Amino acid sequence: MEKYNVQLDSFEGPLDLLLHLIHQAEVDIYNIPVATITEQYLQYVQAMQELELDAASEYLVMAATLLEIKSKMLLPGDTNTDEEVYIEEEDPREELLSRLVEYKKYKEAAQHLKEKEEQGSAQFAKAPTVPDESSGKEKESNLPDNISLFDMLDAYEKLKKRVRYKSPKMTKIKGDDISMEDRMSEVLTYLHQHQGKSGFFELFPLHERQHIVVTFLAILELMKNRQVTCVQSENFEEIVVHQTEEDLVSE
Amino acid sequence: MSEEELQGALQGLLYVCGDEGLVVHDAARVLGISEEETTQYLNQLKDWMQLNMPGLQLKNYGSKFQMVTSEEAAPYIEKLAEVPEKNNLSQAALETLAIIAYNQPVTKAEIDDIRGVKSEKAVQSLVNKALVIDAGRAQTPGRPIIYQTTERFLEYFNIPSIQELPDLHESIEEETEEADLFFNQLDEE
Amino acid sequence: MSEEELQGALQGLLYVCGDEGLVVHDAARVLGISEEETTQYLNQLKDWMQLNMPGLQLKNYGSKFQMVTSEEAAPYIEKLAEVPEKNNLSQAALETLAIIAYNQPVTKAEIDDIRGVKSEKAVQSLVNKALVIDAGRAQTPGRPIIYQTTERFLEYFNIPSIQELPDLHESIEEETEEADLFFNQLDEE
Repeated sequence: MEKYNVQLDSFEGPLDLLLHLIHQAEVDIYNIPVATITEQYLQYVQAMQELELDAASEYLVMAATLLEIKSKMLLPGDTNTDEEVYIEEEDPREELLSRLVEYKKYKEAAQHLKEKEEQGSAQFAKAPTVPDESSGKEKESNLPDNISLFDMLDAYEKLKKRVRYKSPKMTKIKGDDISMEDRMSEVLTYLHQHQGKSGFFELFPLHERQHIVVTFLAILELMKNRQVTCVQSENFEEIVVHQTEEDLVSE
Repeated sequence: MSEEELQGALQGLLYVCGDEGLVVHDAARVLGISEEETTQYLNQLKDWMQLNMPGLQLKNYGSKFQMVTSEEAAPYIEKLAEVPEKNNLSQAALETLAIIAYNQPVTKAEIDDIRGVKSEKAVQSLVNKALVIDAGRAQTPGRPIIYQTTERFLEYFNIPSIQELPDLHESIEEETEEADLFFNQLDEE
Repeated sequence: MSEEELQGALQGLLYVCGDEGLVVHDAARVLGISEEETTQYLNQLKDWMQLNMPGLQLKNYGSKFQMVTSEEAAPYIEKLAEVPEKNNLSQAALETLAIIAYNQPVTKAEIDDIRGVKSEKAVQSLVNKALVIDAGRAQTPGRPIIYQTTERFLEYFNIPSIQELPDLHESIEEETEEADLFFNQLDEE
């Protein structure tokens, strides 16, 4: 459930979802197995609905397009007995293909811009020095005629990017981000080192909020994957986490 | 940290602090060295700039170091500021104006706080241009003056009303439409 | 004016302009030399700073030069000052921006068409961030608004000019060959 949610949210539209499915199926974009991809596509859209993600109409239009292509491809090529004419006929996938290729170009360009953005976020500049406006009060009430709202927004955006030096400032010490995957394997390693079981609380060595939350999620995920089981002998008793045999086998 | 890294860090710090100046104590904390050492490095940088950067210099006021333009560059800076279109609404004035427009009524202290630098001059120039007006005093301690934009501001930027300023808050969610019926039909195939 | 004086003047001007950036045209006027010469001196200064000032660098985009801190100084600056939250652009905004950058001027309908989704909000947020500007109306039926990128776009992504965006078509051409191959052995499913 969680997994779906994250993934569905990250698509930028039907073309993006299709590219993802094609990539995942490891098939050539120029030779899309329409039946398979359509089926997967519909599953995703259905999942969106179930998760009440409000599948946008664009996704549904694409679903219709896919179904149409699929049915065209199923039609035997016997409407024209003449071989020559048959070859002249368009591949029903062609239009979709060109849209996908076109979209993919810009998706890649967007990725390139993202890298540039990352670089730029480590560069800072000072505020412009305001000149002394001592003379020419009369002139001042005249406004230049080449300044637009856009210039004001531009100035405001620059301001937002600027660092603010207010001394003295307390530095916040931020812990490193811990990923759930790392924490999952750490938990498994710990269990492995302790004859495959551990008290629940032992798995929370650091009393730091983020660490606790991530560890908790990691344990839930391990339970879901059937890599660990949790046993509580009676109410309020400490939970004991066991490494499952399946997991030991798969190691 | 190598000496070059230290000097680089100090150059960067001095530059972003700009007209506010860099307090030695803060620099020392950031670099993880003593205040004496920091002062020593800053003085080294000062000497180096004197020899190698004819347009900029370091000034030392008590516990602060500030990067400033040198006297030789002053005539050119004045000339740059003289350009009418340029001077009339500087970036400083424009960003101050944006802050007032989106937060009005607002005090000078609040503007300074958002900009991170003193905005006295920028506010004054906006008042002189009648884009912004002194709208009385806040009911907070010290009763500071509060500012708001004028009719002329709306006219100048061709905005029907303050409510129609573009939204600064981000939300880039795709527009979604209800289409459950449509989907249910697809499902049958 | 000696070369040293010129460099000094430029250093001073760049410092004063800060994140507003120094427009080559303005610098040329102030110095009383041609824009070509000014650009040349600025590029010289850029190279010199790269070699001699580990903490600062010159950035060149569009018609402007801007003095910024170098990446090496960033960790110290982040420790010293309140660094603005990284408000990175969303994927939708980046894709929309890429489409505008490579096809400008372009209408919203054309953007929607390439992305396969409505891009209304993404376009609006780019306009609010001053990365894209409404550049009038197309001469086509309905006279839709056309959009183009701004100088701030170049600055934000550190691109000297639109011409220097990486070529979009390169990777595609190879793929087209594959496509031709494929179309020759068409009916497979």
